[in-house]
Amino acid sequence: MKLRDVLFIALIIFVTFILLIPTLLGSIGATPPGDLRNIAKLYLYLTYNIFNKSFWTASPEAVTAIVWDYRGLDTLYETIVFYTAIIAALMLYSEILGQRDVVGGIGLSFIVKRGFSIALLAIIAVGFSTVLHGMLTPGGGFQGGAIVAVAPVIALIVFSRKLFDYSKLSYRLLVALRSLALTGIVLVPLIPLALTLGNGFIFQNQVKTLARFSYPSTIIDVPMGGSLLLLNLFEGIAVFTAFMLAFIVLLYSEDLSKKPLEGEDIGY
Amino acid sequence: MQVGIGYVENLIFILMGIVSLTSIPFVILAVKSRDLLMAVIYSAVQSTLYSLLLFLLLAPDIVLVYVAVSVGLLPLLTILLVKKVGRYEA
Amino acid sequence: MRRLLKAIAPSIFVFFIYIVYSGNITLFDIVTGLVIAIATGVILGPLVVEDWKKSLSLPRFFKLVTYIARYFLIDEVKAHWNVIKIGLNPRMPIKPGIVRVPIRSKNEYAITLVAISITNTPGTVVVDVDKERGILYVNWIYVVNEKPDITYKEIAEVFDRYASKIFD
Amino acid sequence: MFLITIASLYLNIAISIYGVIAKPNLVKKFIALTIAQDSINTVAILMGYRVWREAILQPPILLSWSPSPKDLQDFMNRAVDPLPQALVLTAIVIGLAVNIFLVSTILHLYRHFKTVDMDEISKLKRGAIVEETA
Repeated sequence: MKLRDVLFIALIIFVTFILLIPTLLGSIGATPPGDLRNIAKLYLYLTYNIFNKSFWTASPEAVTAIVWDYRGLDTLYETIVFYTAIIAALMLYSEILGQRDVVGGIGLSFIVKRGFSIALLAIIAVGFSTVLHGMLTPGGGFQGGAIVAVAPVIALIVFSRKLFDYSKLSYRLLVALRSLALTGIVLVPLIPLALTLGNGFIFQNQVKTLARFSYPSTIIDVPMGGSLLLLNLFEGIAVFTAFMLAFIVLLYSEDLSKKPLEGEDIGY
Repeated sequence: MQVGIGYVENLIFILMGIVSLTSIPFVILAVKSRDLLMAVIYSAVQSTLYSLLLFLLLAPDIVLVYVAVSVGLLPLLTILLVKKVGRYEA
Repeated sequence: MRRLLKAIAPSIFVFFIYIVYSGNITLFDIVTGLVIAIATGVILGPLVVEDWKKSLSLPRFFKLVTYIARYFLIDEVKAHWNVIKIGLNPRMPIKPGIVRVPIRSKNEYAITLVAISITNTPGTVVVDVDKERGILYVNWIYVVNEKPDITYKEIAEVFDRYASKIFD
Repeated sequence: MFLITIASLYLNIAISIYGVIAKPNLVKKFIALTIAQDSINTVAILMGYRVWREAILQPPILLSWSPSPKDLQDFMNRAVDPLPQALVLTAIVIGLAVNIFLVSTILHLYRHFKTVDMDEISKLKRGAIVEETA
């Protein structure tokens, strides 16, 4: 054991204790606090308060209500970060986007293919159920999108690239779908503003004292949460297509992926 | 009633402590190991333990997204990376 | 048209999973479930279903249900019992080895079902498959005999009989 | 025991940050970074936990769709803090998107330099600069 290692171990333990002391003294202590912060109490109390409808979100699930209504703008900008990160990853491969891979590949054995094709259906059903029940049970656009994204990613490995290169769900269609979903996310908050001729709020969900616009609070026979269902659906599609695009591009064979680097080997 | 709740609370605190203590060796192994593939697997085990911890902390929303992302997609992404850059750390 | 017929069975499956996962049956669940199920079925139908007539036949489906019940109640229990006997025996009477098991089912789904069933019972694991010659290579915990007809009878006969009835 | 949970999460953060700083291999740095992200997110969730003093805790989801005032009061007294959960929820998915970008940059570095070792990359870069200026 060298001196360097001992020093690092000592440093790690020291940092942990330094962090632990203010946590103990200041915020949570040896047991967690008994009471919530006031803002959390307010959100919990108002999210499905059918007696005081001036602040409610028509959604019994507090997390979804905070994500897309109370702190909706926050999530909108997070979505922009998400969009930018994926676009940046795609831009590194801008020359080969949408091309068919040079290596065909046959995928894994047919036992895996047959077993997975059944699981594929189940994953998609579970994912979309999570997206569409985001305002009733745990779930929503981010969760469901991430669950559905698992399906095409594993399909890409199990069935090999050929399935995606020769299917109708091409690169262009995926990008179009993703752009449509993102346009939906932008439009849903703006619709109240347009329909009330400027008297509404951005990200207005239910009726307020100053602005008389509201999305429907129930859909068929369950609480809809107004715009929450639409935003969840669009976010789910955006997340799913974005991860699918990113993995399709990352899983290109080495021969094709080196193409964007050609001619760069002279200078750094 | 009061006694029952206190019992459940202590049980959950103990479970949380055990789960988080178990995750420490896996984190150390993931950082120390020279075999990158094994490091990915250790990190996936740590993610599984964390998802259990999040479930105990009553955050079902986070568990849903965390299982899909940190146990499913992220190890896959890292294994892809390891496959392309080579398995062993020099 | 073919595509729509092929979409029926996967759609029913997706709808079933959707309702089970949602946990309650309101009109909202049924409407959204139908939309998702039909969309998924039409998109993924050709990938999953080879022959739509087989996928919609009810007798085959009931055969599958009886097979699943029989598998978990009889075959699994028997195999577990054997392995427990070996495990508790102080002399550890194991003689592991890889044997050839010929099977008669030709369909891909049928071979998959046989292979999964063999792997899931303790004591036997399928390590490789040769589809053209219809042979499974099985790692067996106690090799009684290497002759193909005996291995077939010991390991795969029940599964194979049901699988060829369900899928072929 | 609750203290042990907090302490071990902090320890995990410290170890993974050590990994990010001290290991020269970029893939190892990436793995350590993801562990750090997960630990920090879990600490954020931990801040929203509360003690089971009055009643059995529940996740922040109202179960009845036509609640009475008592139900609402009960919900407020029994649910855990939803705010950190909402923040971490977006952070995890966006973290994965940023991680995908990181992976693609690491792959580009590898294709360019034929190695992912930071020390070797800086050596190669120095060599190239000397070559160009000479």
